[in-house]
Amino acid sequence: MSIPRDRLERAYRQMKTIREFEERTHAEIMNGQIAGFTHLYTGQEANAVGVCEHLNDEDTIISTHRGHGHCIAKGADVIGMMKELFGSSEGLCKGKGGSMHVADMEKGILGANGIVAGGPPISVGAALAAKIRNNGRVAVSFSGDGSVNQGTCFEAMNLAVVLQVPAVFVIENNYYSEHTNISYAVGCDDLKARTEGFGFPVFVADGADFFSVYEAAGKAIEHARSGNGPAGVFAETGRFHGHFVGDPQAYRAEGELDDLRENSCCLKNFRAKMAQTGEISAAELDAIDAEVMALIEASVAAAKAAPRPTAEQVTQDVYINYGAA
Amino acid sequence: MSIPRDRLERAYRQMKTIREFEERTHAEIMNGQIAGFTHLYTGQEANAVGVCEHLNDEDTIISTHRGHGHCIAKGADVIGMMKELFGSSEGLCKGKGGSMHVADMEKGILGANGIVAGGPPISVGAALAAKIRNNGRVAVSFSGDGSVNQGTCFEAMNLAVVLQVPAVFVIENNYYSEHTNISYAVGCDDLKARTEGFGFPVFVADGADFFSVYEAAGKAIEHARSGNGPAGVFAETGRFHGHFVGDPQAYRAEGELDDLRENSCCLKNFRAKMAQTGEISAAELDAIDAEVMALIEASVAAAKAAPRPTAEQVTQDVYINYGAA
Amino acid sequence: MAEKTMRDAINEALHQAMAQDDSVFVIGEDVAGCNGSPSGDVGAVGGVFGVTGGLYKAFGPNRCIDTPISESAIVGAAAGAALVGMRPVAEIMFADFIGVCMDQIVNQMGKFRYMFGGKSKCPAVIRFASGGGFSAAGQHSQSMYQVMTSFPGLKVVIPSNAYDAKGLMLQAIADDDPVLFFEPKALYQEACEVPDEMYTIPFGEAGFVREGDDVTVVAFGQMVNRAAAAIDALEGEGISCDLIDPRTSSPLDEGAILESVEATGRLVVVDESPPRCGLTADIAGLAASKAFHSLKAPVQQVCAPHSPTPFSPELEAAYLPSVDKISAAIKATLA
Amino acid sequence: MAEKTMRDAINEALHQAMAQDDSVFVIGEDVAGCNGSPSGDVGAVGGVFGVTGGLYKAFGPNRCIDTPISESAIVGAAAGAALVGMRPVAEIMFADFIGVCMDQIVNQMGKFRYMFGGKSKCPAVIRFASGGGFSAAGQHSQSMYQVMTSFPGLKVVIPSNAYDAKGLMLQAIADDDPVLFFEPKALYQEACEVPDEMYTIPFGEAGFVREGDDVTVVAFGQMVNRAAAAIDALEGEGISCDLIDPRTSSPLDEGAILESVEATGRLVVVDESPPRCGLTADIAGLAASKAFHSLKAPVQQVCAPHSPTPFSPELEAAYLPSVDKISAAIKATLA
Ligand SMILES: Cc1ncc(C[n+]2csc(CCOP(=O)(O)OP(=O)(O)O)c2C)c(N)n1
Ligand SMILES: Cc1ncc(C[n+]2csc(CCOP(=O)(O)OP(=O)(O)O)c2C)c(N)n1
Ligand SMILES: [Mg+2]
Ligand SMILES: [Mg+2]
Repeated sequence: MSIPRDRLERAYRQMKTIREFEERTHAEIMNGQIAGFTHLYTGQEANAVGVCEHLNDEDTIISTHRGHGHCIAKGADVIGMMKELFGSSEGLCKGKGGSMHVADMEKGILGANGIVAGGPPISVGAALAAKIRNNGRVAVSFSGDGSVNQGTCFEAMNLAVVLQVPAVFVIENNYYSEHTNISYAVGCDDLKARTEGFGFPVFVADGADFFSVYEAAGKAIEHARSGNGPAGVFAETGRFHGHFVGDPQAYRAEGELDDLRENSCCLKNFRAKMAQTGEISAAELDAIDAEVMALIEASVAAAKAAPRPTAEQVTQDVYINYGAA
Repeated sequence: MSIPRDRLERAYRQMKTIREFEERTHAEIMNGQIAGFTHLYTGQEANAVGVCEHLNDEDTIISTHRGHGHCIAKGADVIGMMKELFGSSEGLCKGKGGSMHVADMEKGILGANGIVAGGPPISVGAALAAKIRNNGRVAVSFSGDGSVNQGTCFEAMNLAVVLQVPAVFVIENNYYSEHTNISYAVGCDDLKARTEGFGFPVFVADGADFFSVYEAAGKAIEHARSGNGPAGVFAETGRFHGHFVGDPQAYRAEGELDDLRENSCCLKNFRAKMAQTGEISAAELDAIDAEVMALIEASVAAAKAAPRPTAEQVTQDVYINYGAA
Repeated sequence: MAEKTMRDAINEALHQAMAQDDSVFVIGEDVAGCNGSPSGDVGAVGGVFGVTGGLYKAFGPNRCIDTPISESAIVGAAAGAALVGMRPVAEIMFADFIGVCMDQIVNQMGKFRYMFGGKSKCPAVIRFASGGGFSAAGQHSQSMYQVMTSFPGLKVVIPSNAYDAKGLMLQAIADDDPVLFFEPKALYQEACEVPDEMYTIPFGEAGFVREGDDVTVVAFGQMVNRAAAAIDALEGEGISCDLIDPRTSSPLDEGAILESVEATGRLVVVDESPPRCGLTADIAGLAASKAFHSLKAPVQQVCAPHSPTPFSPELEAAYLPSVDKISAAIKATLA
Repeated sequence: MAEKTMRDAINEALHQAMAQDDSVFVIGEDVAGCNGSPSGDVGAVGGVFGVTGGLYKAFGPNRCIDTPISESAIVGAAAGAALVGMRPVAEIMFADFIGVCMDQIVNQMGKFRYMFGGKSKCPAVIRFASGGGFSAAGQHSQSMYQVMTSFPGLKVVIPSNAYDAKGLMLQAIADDDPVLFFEPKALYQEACEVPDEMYTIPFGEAGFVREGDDVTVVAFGQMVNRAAAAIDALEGEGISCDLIDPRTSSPLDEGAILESVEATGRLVVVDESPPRCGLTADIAGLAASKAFHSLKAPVQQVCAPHSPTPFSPELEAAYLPSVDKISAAIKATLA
């Protein structure tokens, strides 16, 4: 699969944007600037970007509690997101959702989701709409290695097969659900096989490698988009931070985090590949980095300066037409 | 597997008891004597009996909406059950549960269950207790071909594997969930394989043949009882009545019901086998039949004569010690 | 005007809405029926209560969609389709089954709009058969709407007659918010005059079933008929009552209730759910807070006791509020 | 006596109950923690709020059991183990997650005894962290106990301080009925004097936090402290209040509330849940029905508005009942 240069640049820019968004969010949380529960996506960027690079605004994604990366990859406005994390009324969700509920209908982002495996059934609904309207759209849901043990996830997979809808189930195995390893929480030895047992193909990817994810996701999305029913992507990946900010990470092996940052960094891997193929020079990538850093800096400045919500906004936006005919 | 003669007799008696209990229940519903929603087990008797013949009172079962057969096979008092169906205060559940909630803790019957796939998680709990206490008990849950699509069922199977508890999942495939065929509702082509994907062995049986079920269930229960974690039984079977009494059964092929009664009757099959092996004579089986008929007749007479519950009983039995320390 | 049962009235509303707007579809277990069966008559069922009868044959498999027994996935499918512009009507059979799909209703569908800063809409309708009266015991007899009323973001509809059911269903489908539609199963066969044409009944506007001066009676769902029977019988004793059927418990027509209580000074609230945090308490509490100075007597709450629904017909008869209990409560407010 | 946080008080109760009775075990997500990790320190977590800390190391893998993310299976496992004689204490992390396991709680655990004619017992405890205050937004801030109060068969506990939490937890474990134990997460770090030895606090007996003559204030969970603060501040203005903390919303100590209202004639009810079919309405309704003749003023309900919990700290501060709002309500009953 050859990828045009502008797409390659965009993919790198997106991964870098996610990385820096998350690192900066981490810093701002440590500074006490961001309230609530925040789960960082650092380390998993290639998964979100490798998948979303196949999608357009009409396709939908639904994300998880660890949603920033998926939302950025699908095109959410970074400044609006940062304002949301800061709880401003100018945030993408007017400060009502926060980290776990970032969403943007216009970009086909049906939301991050605070309920583990809350998303897959909803994604099947979006896929069903695509099938009914026969409009060629696909609906992607992201799940973690822990989330796949939730009943709703199984129900969604089976229903997608029964209805033969263009739903794509992306499973990011970062080996942990909170503090528990996949080898404990998933009873069987082969999660990919368990998933395929539901009746759709699952394509495997190296989640530290954009190109690998891009290829696997391309197959899955093509399968779904062409009317062959659901498909899956199974990516092995690693998160560079704790489950939440402040997690002591007693579940890690010694050196595990250093090893991940050293050997499973999608940005490093991307740069290495570019160095090899010569498609984008290091200087050009550096320039992208600088732009991204500036964007993130600007987003934080904007978020800090943005207006705060006021008490009367509490009861707005619950209903569209409560009490009206 | 050779089965002693008294056990063979008992198995036949149990199957016959279930059959006649159900046929008589059907008649009494048509007569307007039994209220509520009732689902008959006729045709599937060999499944319940083939499984429960391996169990003792300390082992537990948990059943479904179609629970009469499982309860009888596990030793529930037939007269108490009939009284329950008639809604008497002398019923097994004092008239509070009815058909969908027949239960008997002393016999290890954790209840029929009105919620599809409500049982498997609870059964895993009973199995967990057995594991914690290391008392050699097993916990069996019954599910239908429709029930296995419910999220709770998947969760229970995975948890049983994770905790390596002696839970046995019996799946009775009677091909229909209400009016929907398994070929529609189960998306994949191979339900046994999908189930095994969770990480435990599933033994296949012909649900019209007591001996086949007995053998498969024996393997599964032995597997679980010896500390190897959960196991499954997958039996193909047929129900001779509609989903509920009054079901027009528009989903049936022409002649399907006649064919089932003719070719998939566990009683006939059992008799044929006995005729072949000579273990129990036809006359002896006839004698059992007569005893069973008398028992069912007696149960109905007792149920009709039994006292009716009174209004003050409505609020009894909710709590053991509400309001007390 | 033709008499139609509540079942037929809702069915007609579905037919008309689907004919008018191709973004409307129905989904649920056996809403068509007989799928997958090699020689079955697909579409012959129309839901276990027959409410979706004929839709498969009229609108085909893309608009009348059978599912496995997977209620969370059904609600999720409706929620997701609604988020991208469809108007699904999902059937969850018995209201009791909310237990297996509550997250999708309460935490997903019901909260999208708020959590997303008002930038989404989720016009999904979820239908349930609710309530007692069939000896269906503890897991098939609950009303459940009182519990759903507690959750902001959800609209909760409880029709008490066929006419209202049709108009409320058409409103539910047209409404841009998620709507939970509870059909008291004891009323499916009850008939009244129902126009053939489409019409809507607005949410949050109570129905006035009886008008009177002495006592305000508020009743929900299948209790409306019983309350009316009690009131009609008391007329002979010279007692006249307002009977208010809120029709939607959320939004609630507080104004109608408060205005009536201001006039009568006496309030009886009737619902078939158990007492705690239920609708009788809710409305008694409303009166205690917002109509206190008009009240002349203790508010009477007529509801089920704090126990699950029993199976035995005698027990269930004693469990559900009866005409007699309602009469006694009305008299008690006047004592 | 030593001061202990609510977290530590509950943890101590669990340690003591498990030491005393080997049928007690805990189960849930990360109640031990770090399982399956090749080199992880199993047992290092003790639940995401740390309430089960140390139990794995003290009692081993058979008594402190980690699970996959499968809440229905967790509750089911507790229910099934309890039916056969164990006394499980399951953790469901956030109360909001009741959405994914409600059937097992409400239709299974909560109904066994009744549906089985009183012939079973299910002494399971399910623990939840509940309520707002952490900018955790719509899916991680709900109290949920009001909804569970609606279901007969379940006992519902809401401790407001560390002392009560320990005694109520020991009662919950000893209790033969299923108990839902809601731990206001805002109180985990709050400390007070807690005895080292085991003691129980009976269910259905309210705590009297303040005693006074003018107004009865009933508050639940994390609102008890706020109500106390409001009351203490009003003392300077010569207003004295009873402050009743029911501690269990089911069973409810109706007697304590009614007696106080009979004495004061004025009632303020405070809870952090939204208004509809919630506990403020429930208790306002109770007073309207059973203490009407004592009431001298409208009942004041101080609760969250009818919207989901917002994320932004400012919004959440405006959302939750504040000391000021409680004070204003107390004054309003006296106006
Ligand atoms: C229904 C539900 N149960 C539990 C939680 C708490 N929780 C949040 S994230 C998480 C772990 C998820 O693990 P995984 O799916 O692997 O995603 P990851 O965090 O690794 O991205 C848990 C248990 C939740 N939010 N929702
Ligand atoms: C959660 C839930 N959903 C739906 C139902 C309604 N219902 C009762 S039985 C049944 C079909 C069950 O099919 P299967 O598991 O194959 O069992 P069978 O009836 O064939 O014995 C359905 C849909 C229910 N009782 N509970
Ligand atoms: Mg993970
Ligand atoms: Mg079946």
